[in-house]
Amino acid sequence: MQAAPALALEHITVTFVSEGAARFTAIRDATLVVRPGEFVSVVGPTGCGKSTLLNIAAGLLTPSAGSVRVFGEPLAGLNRNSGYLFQTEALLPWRTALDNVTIGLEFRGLAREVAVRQAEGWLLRVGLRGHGHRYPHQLSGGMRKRVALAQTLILDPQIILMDEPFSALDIQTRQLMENELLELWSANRKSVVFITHDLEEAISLSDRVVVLSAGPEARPIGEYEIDLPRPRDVAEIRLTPRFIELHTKIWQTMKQEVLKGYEQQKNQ
Amino acid sequence: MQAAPALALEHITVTFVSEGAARFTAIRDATLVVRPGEFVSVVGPTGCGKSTLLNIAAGLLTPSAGSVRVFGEPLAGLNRNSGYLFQTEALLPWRTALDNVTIGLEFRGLAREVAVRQAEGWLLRVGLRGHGHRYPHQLSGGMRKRVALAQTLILDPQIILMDEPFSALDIQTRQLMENELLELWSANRKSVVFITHDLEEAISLSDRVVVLSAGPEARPIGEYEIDLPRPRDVAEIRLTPRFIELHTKIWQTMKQEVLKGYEQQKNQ
Amino acid sequence: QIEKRDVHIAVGGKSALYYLPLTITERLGYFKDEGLNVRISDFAGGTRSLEAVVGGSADVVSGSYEHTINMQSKKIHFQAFVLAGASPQISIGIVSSKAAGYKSPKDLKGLKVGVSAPGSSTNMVANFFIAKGGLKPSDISVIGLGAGSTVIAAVDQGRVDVVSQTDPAMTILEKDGKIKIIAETRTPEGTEKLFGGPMPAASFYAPVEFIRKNPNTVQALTNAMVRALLWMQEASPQQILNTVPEEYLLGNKAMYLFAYNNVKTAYSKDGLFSDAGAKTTLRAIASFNPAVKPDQVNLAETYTNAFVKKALAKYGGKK
Amino acid sequence: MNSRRTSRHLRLWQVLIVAGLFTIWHVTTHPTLLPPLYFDNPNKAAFFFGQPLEVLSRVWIWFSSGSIYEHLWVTLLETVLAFAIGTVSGLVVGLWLALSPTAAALFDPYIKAVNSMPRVILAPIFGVWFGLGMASKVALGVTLVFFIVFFNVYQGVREVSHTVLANARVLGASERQLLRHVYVPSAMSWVFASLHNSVGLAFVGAVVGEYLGSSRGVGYLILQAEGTFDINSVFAGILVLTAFALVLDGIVTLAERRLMLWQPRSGETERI
Amino acid sequence: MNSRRTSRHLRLWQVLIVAGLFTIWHVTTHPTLLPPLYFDNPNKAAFFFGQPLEVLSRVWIWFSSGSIYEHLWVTLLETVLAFAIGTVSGLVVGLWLALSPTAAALFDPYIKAVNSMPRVILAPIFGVWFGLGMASKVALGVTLVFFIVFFNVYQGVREVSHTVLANARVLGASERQLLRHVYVPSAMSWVFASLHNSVGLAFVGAVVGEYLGSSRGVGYLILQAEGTFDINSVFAGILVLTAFALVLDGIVTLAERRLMLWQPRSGETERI
Ligand SMILES: Nc1ncnc2c1ncn2[C@@H]1O[C@H](COP(=O)(O)OP(=O)(O)OP(=O)(O)O)[C@@H](O)[C@H]1O
Ligand SMILES: Nc1ncnc2c1ncn2[C@@H]1O[C@H](COP(=O)(O)OP(=O)(O)OP(=O)(O)O)[C@@H](O)[C@H]1O
Ligand SMILES: [Mg+2]
Ligand SMILES: [Mg+2]
Repeated sequence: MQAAPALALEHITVTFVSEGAARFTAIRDATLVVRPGEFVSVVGPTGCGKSTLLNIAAGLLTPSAGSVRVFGEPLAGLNRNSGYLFQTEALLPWRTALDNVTIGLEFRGLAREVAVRQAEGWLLRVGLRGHGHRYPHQLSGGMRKRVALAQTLILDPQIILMDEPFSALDIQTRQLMENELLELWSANRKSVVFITHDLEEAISLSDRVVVLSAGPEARPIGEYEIDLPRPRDVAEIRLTPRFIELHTKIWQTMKQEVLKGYEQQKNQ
Repeated sequence: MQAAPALALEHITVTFVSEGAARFTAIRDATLVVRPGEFVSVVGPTGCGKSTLLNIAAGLLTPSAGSVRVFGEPLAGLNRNSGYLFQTEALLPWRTALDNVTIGLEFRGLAREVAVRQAEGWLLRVGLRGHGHRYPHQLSGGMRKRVALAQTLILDPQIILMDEPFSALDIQTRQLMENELLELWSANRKSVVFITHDLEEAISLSDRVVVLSAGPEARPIGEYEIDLPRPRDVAEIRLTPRFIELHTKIWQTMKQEVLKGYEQQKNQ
Repeated sequence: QIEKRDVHIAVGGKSALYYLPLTITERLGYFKDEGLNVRISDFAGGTRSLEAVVGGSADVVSGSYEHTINMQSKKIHFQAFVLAGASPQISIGIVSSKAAGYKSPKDLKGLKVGVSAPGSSTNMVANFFIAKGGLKPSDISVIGLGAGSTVIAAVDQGRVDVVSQTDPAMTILEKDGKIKIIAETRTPEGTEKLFGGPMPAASFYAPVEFIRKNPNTVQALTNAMVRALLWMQEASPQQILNTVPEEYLLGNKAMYLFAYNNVKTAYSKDGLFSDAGAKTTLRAIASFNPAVKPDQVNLAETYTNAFVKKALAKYGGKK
Repeated sequence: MNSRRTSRHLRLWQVLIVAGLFTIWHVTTHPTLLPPLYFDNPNKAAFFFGQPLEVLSRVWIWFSSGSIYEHLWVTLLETVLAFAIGTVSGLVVGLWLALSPTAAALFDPYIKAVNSMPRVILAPIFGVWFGLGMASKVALGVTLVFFIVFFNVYQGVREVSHTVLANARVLGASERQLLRHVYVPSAMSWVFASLHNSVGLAFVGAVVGEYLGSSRGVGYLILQAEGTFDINSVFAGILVLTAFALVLDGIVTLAERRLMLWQPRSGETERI
Repeated sequence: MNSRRTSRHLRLWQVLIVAGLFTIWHVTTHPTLLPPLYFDNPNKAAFFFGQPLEVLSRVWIWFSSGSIYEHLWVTLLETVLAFAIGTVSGLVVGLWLALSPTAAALFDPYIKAVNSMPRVILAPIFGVWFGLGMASKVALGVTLVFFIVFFNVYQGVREVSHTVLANARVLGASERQLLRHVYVPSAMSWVFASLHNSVGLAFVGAVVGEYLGSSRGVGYLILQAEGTFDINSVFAGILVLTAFALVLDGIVTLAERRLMLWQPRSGETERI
């Protein structure tokens, strides 16, 4: 018997209603299944519904139709097995960087000293040692993103949901972070759903890349198994022929989709 | 006699003081001069002080030392000649997307209908036609960024300051936006200061790329004239040999710098 | 043998001349002499002090006798046991500019009458007065002014034509020539003239229950008060001034003295209630408050002279 | 559908609670229904708390005879004026001080001092300045409403997001436009929080003002009733006022709904 | 350096303003200094508004003779208790209703109704429930403070950023932890805005409570003075109270500074 998928979004439809304005169906009949230990990237044109999908997986949004199951159990309310790195800023502004990283551990009842020790290790890992005493507004955009990364990963969640975690980082820092993430993931196979606009990043990290169609009524229009060997170094793997082949293939699908979406809006 | 530079930041030092914590010198003795009609990109490791520099150029932050001049005049208070696209979300949450785009024109006293007509044109240009009635929280991250772009550019400012404007966009939309920006810029030569983490983007758009050193005490450590012919198509130009040559050159400087910064923090 | 040494007295506006005997008793230490430990709480109005006793947070009211009758109609039984003021000390004055046109109470028709509060004793006196001229309460418009300096301001600014108030406000107005007194109950004669009989005013009263349970305490209170009343009969104005707390005089010593001289005959000489007084009160109240039905009121229950008589036996002999 | 059912349920519960309160009120104050709980004399409960049936009949008589309208009209007018003047002045002064740090530092202690003055005691001075008519009641109400609105506006303006503010300034807003397009909308939820509080206090101001000296108004009726220990009329007056306070608050809530449309709300997805 | 100079300037100005106000007060109420402005009789102004020198000498006498301390102590204790109890209960109820929409919908009209009740009229009922001692004054103060804190906390909690809240929940916060680590810190600036207002009203509650019936306290002194038309003592009492209200407010401001350290402030760069 096969293990239940870590995350199963099945036939999800999301329709937003807002007062006065008409309803808006962002996602129609989308299905996304993530196996335990699988690293799935989701790419798609801006505004298609990637964050919405992740919100549903985290249990923050209830789909209008469709079912969400986590390790086989139907999801009711918050997804307690997941960690979520938000696209927008979500640090607690009244806590310093260090305290933002410890907070999840504190919620779990860990002693403060233990939490601080772990958090300091994480700040080092994300390259923010010595910045722990700063409040979020005293950090740069990229620093805040990294604090949020440490905040989520320190809890070692079963399912990691990440919404454009590295887009505010310079390429070098980004690659360092990507390698950290891969190391963490491979040490102790988590399930990861990773949203990005950078196709190279998606391919170099993932087991599978899912391409969403342009909104409204977005749905997955392509799934690509990435059969590159592991362990990978994100910088080096980009130069392999198989990578370039996959890149070209996925690129074609995406390009059409984006242009379609853009045209659609232009002629609306 | 040569025209005064559009923007001249000379020997800028910025030291932040925060209660309790020690002072922190983010930028030390940095000089950045932008000629009228010049497109300058600023790249540098995350947290080095790029946004801080832009805040100073916009007149939102007073440097601890150094002088800021705009078209030869010393800057006191806000820089009235500039438009600023913030790195963080800065849309007015109580205004719809359309109203956010019109607001600058309304501040100038333009009649509402005229402003709305122009704004609709801009929404179309950034691919958001039909989304004008949405409030910011009803838009996706990339959409909000594009609304902010329209909000800034509609005012046709003399100096355009942009802080990672396209990092939340997928590659295709990004290229469309980049081309729009170049078109706008070339039609009526503005001065642009453009912050990005994407070196390819920096090179393909700019006349000059400035590389900042890792913080603290960041300062420009390299300036590169980009002598690629104009007009450019951002997608095509990346394939030219000169582009690749420039890219490799700048890349070397940057890579060292980032790694240095990262090591510095690790050993702090 | 005193059942309750700590007695809590509630009073509405202690510093007013109306309650001078209470202040004198307290200042001369007569309560202490009787073995009592008295605490006096002051309230913003007579009804408030009564409510405090009904609610059980104070024991004895120092207030207007008429309330015992009012309360009987609410099936709450009070009894007055010593009288401090034999007249209500309320006067009615008409503003000088209208004084010339005033001949008799019926001339007040349609005028604005300032009272301390609608429904209060000052209102009742005004109603009683206009009834003499054949007017109904609806023939005048009653304005509540409180008892503070608002009264003076209201007259100054011409917002009322007639005032029905206690002292010292009336004395101040009269002295300034702002009003002309047209009726008064500051003296026994004036009271007799207005009400057609004596009108008991300030007194100590307490729930019937309390009196039954604590006769010795009540006796002690009565003794102290009667002693003070007797002292006041003998005292010179200067002695009064020396006894009253400094704070009461800080406003204006001369004015205080002047006002005191105006009302000094209003204080009871011996603390005794008269049957005639009780009847007058009932008549006055019944004409004013429809809830009070004269035939259902047991007047005998509302006051007692038993304690005063004993007190007089003890202290009256010293005369 | 669903939400409408919930809201009907809610109304039902609210009515039940009111009915329950009235029942408790009735049985505890009706002399013979229960052994006296709190007071030794069974009539005392009725003396302090009135009796609901009496109170309601009093209300009924007032309205059916029409005698209340004149008083009610006066009180409502005073309340609405106090509310309007207090709100507007609180808003203006709050905005002014929040935007001018020097003025704020200068006047801050005075504002706080005035706020701590017991207004009820100063009623005679109001009488001197504003007479015994409506003006003095309105003034009393204004002193209550003003400070509530003021403190909230003052804080609300200072809570404006730095980035949004910087953005608007860069987009060329003049001070005036900043006020209209940034400070005021951003402080709106602060203002509404204070308005819900102010509605009640405007009523309190008007009634207490009348209570301290007047010739008309519901406060006058209450005072008159107190003089004759007619507690039922006192409660009847309070009941009538409360009903109108809820109506006024409803209007504020409606305005709030309309002006705060832009705020994110939970449950924005349609359920099928 | 610079900011210290500014702050010294400010103090100077504030002292000047107070001096100016006292001077105006003095010349307008001193019978012979000016031709009477408002009143026909030159003594009238002094009668209604007192005279500053008299008022100050009254204050001096109170403190030098020590007669005020007992009263002041009572009033301060009542105020502090009313402030503390009102704040805590407003906070608790505000948090509770803000976090439980059903309870909020259910109790909302009752809270608004109670807020609109004129408490001064209900003072006798407070007397019945709480006696004539401090408790009834504290209760009156609490009814003023409670609602101010309540309405602000209620709104403040609902203004919590959706993203921050969602983030904390995803990080595993229990309801209790959300309260402590998200709702309360986020609503803090709302709470402080209401506290500045409450400090004043706690004093008002205590003093008015004493004024309505008591045997001690500054309100009692004021009541005594009013009975003898001694307006100078009334103002002296108000002056003393105001001074203490400013002290209490200063303490609130200190607490605010410490707790709100995390907020961005302008002018964070060093000037050389
Ligand atoms: N609360 C809402 N009400 C109405 N429409 C909404 C709401 N939230 C999101 N949408 C719409 O749903 C669509 C998908 O939004 P979403 O944020 O999921 O996009 P995304 O794929 O994450 O885009 P991006 O790459 O720009 O972050 C958008 O068109 C957006 O306008
Ligand atoms: N208000 C402040 N107080 C103290 N330090 C600050 C403050 N603002 C920024 N800094 C520090 O200044 C440095 C530069 O910040 P800045 O935001 O300019 O970086 P950046 O180059 O824009 O980075 P990113 O690419 O991540 O956006 C950072 O180390 C940051 O921690
Ligand atoms: Mg998104
Ligand atoms: Mg930045």
